[in-house]
Amino acid sequence: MIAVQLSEIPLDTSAIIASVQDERSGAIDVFIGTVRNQTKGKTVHRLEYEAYEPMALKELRSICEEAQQRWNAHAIAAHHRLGTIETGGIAVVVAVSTPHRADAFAACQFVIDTLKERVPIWKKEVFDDGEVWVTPHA
Amino acid sequence: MIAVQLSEIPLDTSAIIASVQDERSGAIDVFIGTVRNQTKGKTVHRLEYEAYEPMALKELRSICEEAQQRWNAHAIAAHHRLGTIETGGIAVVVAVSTPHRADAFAACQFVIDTLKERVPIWKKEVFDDGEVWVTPHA
Amino acid sequence: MTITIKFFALGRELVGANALTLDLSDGTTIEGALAHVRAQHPTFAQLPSFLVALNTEYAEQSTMLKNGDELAIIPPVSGG
Amino acid sequence: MTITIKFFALGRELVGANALTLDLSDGTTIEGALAHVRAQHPTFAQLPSFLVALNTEYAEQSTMLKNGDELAIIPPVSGG
Repeated sequence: MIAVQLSEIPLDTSAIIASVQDERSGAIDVFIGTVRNQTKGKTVHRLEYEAYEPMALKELRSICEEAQQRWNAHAIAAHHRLGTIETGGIAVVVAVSTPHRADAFAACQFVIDTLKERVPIWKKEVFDDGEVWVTPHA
Repeated sequence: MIAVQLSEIPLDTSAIIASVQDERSGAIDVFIGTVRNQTKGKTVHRLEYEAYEPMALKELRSICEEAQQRWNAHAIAAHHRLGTIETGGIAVVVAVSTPHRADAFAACQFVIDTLKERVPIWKKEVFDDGEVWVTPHA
Repeated sequence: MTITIKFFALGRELVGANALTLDLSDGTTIEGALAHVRAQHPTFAQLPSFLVALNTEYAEQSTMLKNGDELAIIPPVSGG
Repeated sequence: MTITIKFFALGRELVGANALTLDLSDGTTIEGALAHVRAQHPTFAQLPSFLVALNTEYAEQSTMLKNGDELAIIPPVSGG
């Protein structure tokens, strides 16, 4: 099972985890990306996310399919929030179920790492005194 | 924050995740160990867990403290279920929040790997035709 | 031929539009379409780096366009 | 002196008890206490391998016991 989603409403971590539970699996790894209240010492008020939605969904599904094959995952769910997220809020949840735990970690980390490299989603940080589109770390 | 717990009642994954959320953190990794319905081709009905409780709590805390230091974690929670768990049920939840995501994965994997090596908890698999104390893979 | 170009994030703000529709002569490449955008919207040149996607796939700028294509300007992504 | 030995999992089932209380002469080591257990409960020898913990810390079998100590027989752990 692979499920990818872009959502304007808050992500429901429990429902996403439940969607990958499988009686054949012994391990689930879940990554939750949250909005930090600081970046380089400046207070962040909120983030604003946008996506090229049809392409983002396609890329995300292709990343999950690759992870499923490489690590023999039973199920992978990757949900990304769009729109405005306040600090402390959840921007992304990736959940992977596998028979063996090392595969769950590896597959989950691959999905989030590759998402950040390749999926057309952008975030703008909003500060007291301005806002900036985040550029990825080199 | 470090919180370790042994519980005779079902683990509440959402509450455990919430306990490590921190506005300074950008990343949470969560490992959930579930009871598989098969082992080596045999149908498993349920698992029965027991622990040397005071020592298990002490070892678990010491493992979490080591992980917190090595990977600069804001918060780590490790909860292990005891007693009878039916297939599909949750045996263990480890949740780690860190500023950066690679640290969350590394710290979470360290905690569950080391728990499995060192924490005095045992499980017995119950089949149709008998039961067996699980011995770790070599 | 008519193509659409979509803009996101800083690219969208620099151009001041989510999307442009361009009428181009047959045989125009992605690079040629981008030259049109820069001519109409000089601020677009301030976008420091980007990739392009053609019909939701990353594409080379030398690719030739055809009628109805959807081009997208993909600034460095920052999801997660 | 009096010490307690706790048993878990297969060790508990082989001995048929969660815990034993032993009266030992001063200076007995963990190894000496285990010899008492094997004498009283021959089935304990069927436990293929184990570690010992003294007052909730893993300990060497040569460690000398003192009054009130709590020893625990730790079969290979299988949590998670």
